[in-house]
Amino acid sequence: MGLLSAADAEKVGRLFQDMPRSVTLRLYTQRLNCEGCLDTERILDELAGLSDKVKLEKLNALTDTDRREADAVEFVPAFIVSGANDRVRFYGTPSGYEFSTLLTLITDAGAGIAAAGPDVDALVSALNRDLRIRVFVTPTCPHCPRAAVAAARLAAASPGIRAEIVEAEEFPALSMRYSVQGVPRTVVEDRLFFEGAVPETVFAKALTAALPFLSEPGAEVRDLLSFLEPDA
Amino acid sequence: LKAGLIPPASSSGERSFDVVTAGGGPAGLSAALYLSRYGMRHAVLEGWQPGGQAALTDRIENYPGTGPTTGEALIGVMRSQALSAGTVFLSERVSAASAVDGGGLLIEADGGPVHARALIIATGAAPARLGVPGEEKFYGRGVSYCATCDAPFFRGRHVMVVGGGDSAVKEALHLTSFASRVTLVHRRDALRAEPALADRLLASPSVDVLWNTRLLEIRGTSGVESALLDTPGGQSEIQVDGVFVYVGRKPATEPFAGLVRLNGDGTVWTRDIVLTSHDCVFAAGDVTSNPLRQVVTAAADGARAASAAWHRLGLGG
Amino acid sequence: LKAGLIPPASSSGERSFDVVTAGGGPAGLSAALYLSRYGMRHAVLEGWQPGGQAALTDRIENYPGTGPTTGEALIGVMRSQALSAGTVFLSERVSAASAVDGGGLLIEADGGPVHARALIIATGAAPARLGVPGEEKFYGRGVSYCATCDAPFFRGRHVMVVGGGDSAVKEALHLTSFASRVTLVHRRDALRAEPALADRLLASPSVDVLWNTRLLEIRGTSGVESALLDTPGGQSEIQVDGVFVYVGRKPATEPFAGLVRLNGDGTVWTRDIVLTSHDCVFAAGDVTSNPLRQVVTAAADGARAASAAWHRLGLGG
Ligand SMILES: Cc1cc2nc3c(=O)[nH]c(=O)nc-3n(C[C@H](O)[C@H](O)[C@H](O)COP(=O)(O)OP(=O)(O)OC[C@H]3O[C@@H](n4cnc5c(N)ncnc54)[C@H](O)[C@@H]3O)c2cc1C
Ligand SMILES: Cc1cc2nc3c(=O)[nH]c(=O)nc-3n(C[C@H](O)[C@H](O)[C@H](O)COP(=O)(O)OP(=O)(O)OC[C@H]3O[C@@H](n4cnc5c(N)ncnc54)[C@H](O)[C@@H]3O)c2cc1C
Repeated sequence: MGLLSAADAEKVGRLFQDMPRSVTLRLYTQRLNCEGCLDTERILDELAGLSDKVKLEKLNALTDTDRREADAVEFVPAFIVSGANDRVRFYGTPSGYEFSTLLTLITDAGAGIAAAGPDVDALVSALNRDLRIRVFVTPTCPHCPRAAVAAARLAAASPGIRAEIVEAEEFPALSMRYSVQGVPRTVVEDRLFFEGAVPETVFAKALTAALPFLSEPGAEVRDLLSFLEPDA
Repeated sequence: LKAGLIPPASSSGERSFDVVTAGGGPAGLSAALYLSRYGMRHAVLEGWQPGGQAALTDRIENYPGTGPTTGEALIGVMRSQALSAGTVFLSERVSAASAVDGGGLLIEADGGPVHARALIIATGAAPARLGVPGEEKFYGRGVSYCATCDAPFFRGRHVMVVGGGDSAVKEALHLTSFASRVTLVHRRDALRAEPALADRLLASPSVDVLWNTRLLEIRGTSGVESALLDTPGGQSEIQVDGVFVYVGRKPATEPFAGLVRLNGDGTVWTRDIVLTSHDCVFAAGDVTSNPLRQVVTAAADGARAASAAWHRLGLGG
Repeated sequence: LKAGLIPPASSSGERSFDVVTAGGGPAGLSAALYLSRYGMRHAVLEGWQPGGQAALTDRIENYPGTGPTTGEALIGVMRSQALSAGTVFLSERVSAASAVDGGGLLIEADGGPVHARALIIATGAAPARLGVPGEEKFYGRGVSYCATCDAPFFRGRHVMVVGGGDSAVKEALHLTSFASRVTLVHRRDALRAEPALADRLLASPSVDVLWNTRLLEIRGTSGVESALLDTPGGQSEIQVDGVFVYVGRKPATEPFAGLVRLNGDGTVWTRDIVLTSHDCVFAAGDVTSNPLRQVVTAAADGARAASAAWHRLGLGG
C-alpha cells in the first residue's frame, strides 16, 4: 500500500513531471543496525515510482565503500539529491514536515533553483574555502523546512557549499555533539550556529560577514546572526 | 525566478507601490487578497516568517469555514489566493518606516528602500520572553518557545511549561505525547485557556499544575537541569530537563515606533479597528490591541485595513 | 428530529441558556463555534434565513483560507463546525428582547420565551427597498432582491439591475449566465464595486450600463413589463422582464430597539467592535456599523462577541 493517497500521489507526480531536468536520489542504506533504512527506502521508492523524472539509485553503505567515501557519507540512512549538482544530502527518514522538505529539495534540483541576488553573489565571490552547513530538523517542526531549503539553495548557488539536512531524533549522538535541543538549528563548519529560519539572502549576508572569523584558527563558537549587527 | 517573487521596478528604478503590507501572517495575506481585488499596486514584505505564527501551529480547529486543518495548510491556501490574485511577495524584513515630506512613506527593508503611498502594519507578534536568568543562555538547549518543534527531544523526560493561556495549554497537551511528566507553572489560580482545552489538560494523568507559582531562574551547566520557583509555600528548586515558555506575545512594532502612536504594551494604537495615528498607515491583527488574537480576527482586520487603504487613496468611490 | 435541533428544557421547563445568539449567518455561526469551544450552554435562534445573506451568494472568491467557493458550501462548513462542537440551532425568529429585573435577558421568539444571561445580536441585514411605485406590487412577480435565487426565471429575457456596489455588480454578472441582456442602472457615474468585479462587468458584451440614472417606477399588468427611468437626457421608459434591486441593506434591529442603543442608520451602536450599550448584549456582523461588510469580518466579529460574552459571564478567568 502506498504512503501517499491517490490524489496526493497524482499531484506530486505531476509536480515531478513538470521538472525541466530529472533528479537522481542516491540512497545509502545497510541491512543491520539501521532503524530508518527500510522506511527511507520505501519513501524514496514510492516517490521514484511517481515519475520517470525521479530516479532512485540504491547503494549499500557497507559494500559500496568507494562511492560512499567519494560522497563523504558518514551515517545511514543517507541520500543525495542530485540534479545539477551533488551538494545537497539528507540524513535520516524524511517524514512529517521533512517530507515536504524532501519534495522541495527534489523540485528545486529538477528546476535548478538556487539562492540568488546581490547578497548571494557577494558570498559566492568572497568564498575562499569549502563550507559544510548542517541543518538539524524534526518531523514535527513547522519552521524546519524553511531552514533546510535555505541551506540547500545556498549550496546550489555555490560550488564550495555543501548542505546536510539531519533528522535530529534519528542521530542522537550527533545532535548531542552539537547540543541540539531545539530545531531548526543550523551549524556551519561546527563553529557558527543559529536557531530558527532566515531567508537565503540574510543567511548569505551573515555568512559573508563571518568568513574572516572562520579563517581564524580556534574552537570558539558564535551565533551566525550576530554577524549581521553593524558593530560585529 | 518564481512568479510573484520579482519586485517590480517603477519608472525611476525604485521599488514603489500604492500600498505596502508589512507582515505575511493571516492579517497580511488577507490584506493582500483584498488589495489585489481592489486592483492596487502593492507588495507584501513578509519578513523572516512567511505565514506568521499560524503557519507554525499544528492543528487549527476554530477557523470558521474550514474543517479542522493544519496551520500550514490554511495559510497555504491564503497565500495562494493572494498570489493568484496578483500579490508580489518579498521575503524582506522592515527595519524602519517614516513619512516623507510632501507625502508618501519610506520603508527600509533588507533589500533596500521601498516607497508607498500607504502602509499596512501586520507584523504580528513573537513569543514574549520571561526575562529570567538562564532563559537566554539555554535557548535551543532546553529552553523553547515551540513545543511542536522540540517535543521529540524530551521523550521520556520531565518538562516544565510556563503559562496558563490557550497556547500554554495546547502545547502542554502536545508535550504529554513525548515527555514522561509535564509540570505546568502558572502565576494565577485558574487557567485562562478555553475550557475545551483546559479540561483535557487537567484530566491528563501525566500533568501536574503548580498554581500561583512563578519561575525565577533556569539552571544547568551545558543544558537545563532545574528550575527555581517562587511558590505559595516559598522558594523551591525542581529538576527538569526542559522549559517551554508561553507567557504571551510581544508585538513586532519597533520599526514603526517613530511613525505611529503605540499603546503602553507596544501594540499599535488604533481606532475604528484599523486606523492608526497616521492618515496613510493602517494596522491589522496581533500587532494591534483589538480583542481576541486569532486567525479569523487577523484575517478580518487585514481585509478591513485593505478596504480603508483603498478608500484613503481615493480609489474607492 | 435532527441532532442539535431539540431545545433543551431547563429544570423549570423553560428554555434557558448562558448565551443566546440571534442570527444564523456567518457572524452567528462563528459566535456559536467559539461559544461551544468555551463550553457555554448556548443556542442560536437562526431566524427564517439559516446561513444568512452569504448562503444565498453564488460565488465567494475573497474568503481567506478557502479557494473560490459557493456561499452555500462555505456556510455549510461553518454550520457543521458549530453543530459538531455542540451548538443548538432553533429555526425561530426573535420578535423582542428585554432586560429582566434582577439580571438576565428575556427573548421572545416564535416558539415562546427564551431566557439567557447574555445575548449576541447577529441578525444581519435585509435588502433595502427602493420605495418606488410598482416595487411592492411586483415583488415575486418580476421584482427580486436575490439574483442567485431568481435568475433562472429570466433565461433569455431582458433584466434590469439597480445599484452600483459590490452586490449589484456581482449579481448582474451572475445574471449574464441566464438573461439575454442585463441593463445596470446606477445613479452615479462610476461603480463603487471593487475593480476586480467592476472590470469584469464592464467587459461583458451582454451588459449595458445607464449612468446617472434613477428608476422611477416599475410598470406592468400581471408581471413586470417596463421601467420608467430618469436619465440625464430626460425620462424614458424601457421594456424589461425583471428588476433586481441592490441598493443597500437595512439592518434587522427592530426587535432590539428598546434594549440597546442604535445608530441613526438603524445599526447597533458598538464600541471595541462588539460591545453594545448593554453590559450583557453584544453585536456582530452586518448588524453593526463596523467597517466593511463581508463574510470574514462577520465571522471575526462573531468570534469576538463570543469571547466578550464568555469573559463577561466570568467564565473566562
Ligand atoms: C502556539 C499557537 C497556537 C495558536 N493556535 C491558534 C488556533 O488554533 N486558532 C486560531 O485562530 N489562532 C491560533 N493562534 C493565534 C494565531 O496564530 C494568531 O492570532 C495569528 O497568526 C495572528 O496573525 P497576524 O497576521 O496578525 O500575525 P503573525 O501570524 O504573527 O504574522 C506576523 C508576520 O509579520 C512578519 N514580520 C514580523 N516582523 C516583521 C518586520 N519587521 N518586517 C516585515 N515582516 C515582519 C512575520 O514574518 C510574519 O509573516 C495560535 C498562536 C500560537 C502562538
Ligand atoms: C448579493 C450579495 C453578495 C455577497 N458576496 C459576498 C462575497 O463574495 N464575499 C463576502 O465576504 N461577502 C459577501 N457578501 C456579504 C456577506 O454575505 C455579509 O457580509 C454576511 O453574510 C453578513 O453576515 P451576518 O452574519 O452579519 O448577517 P446575515 O448574513 O445577514 O445573517 C443574518 C441572520 O440573522 C437571521 N435573522 C434576521 N432577523 C432575525 C430575527 N429577528 N431573529 C432571529 N434571527 C434573525 C437571519 O435568518 C440570518 O440567519 C454578499 C452579500 C450579498 C447580499
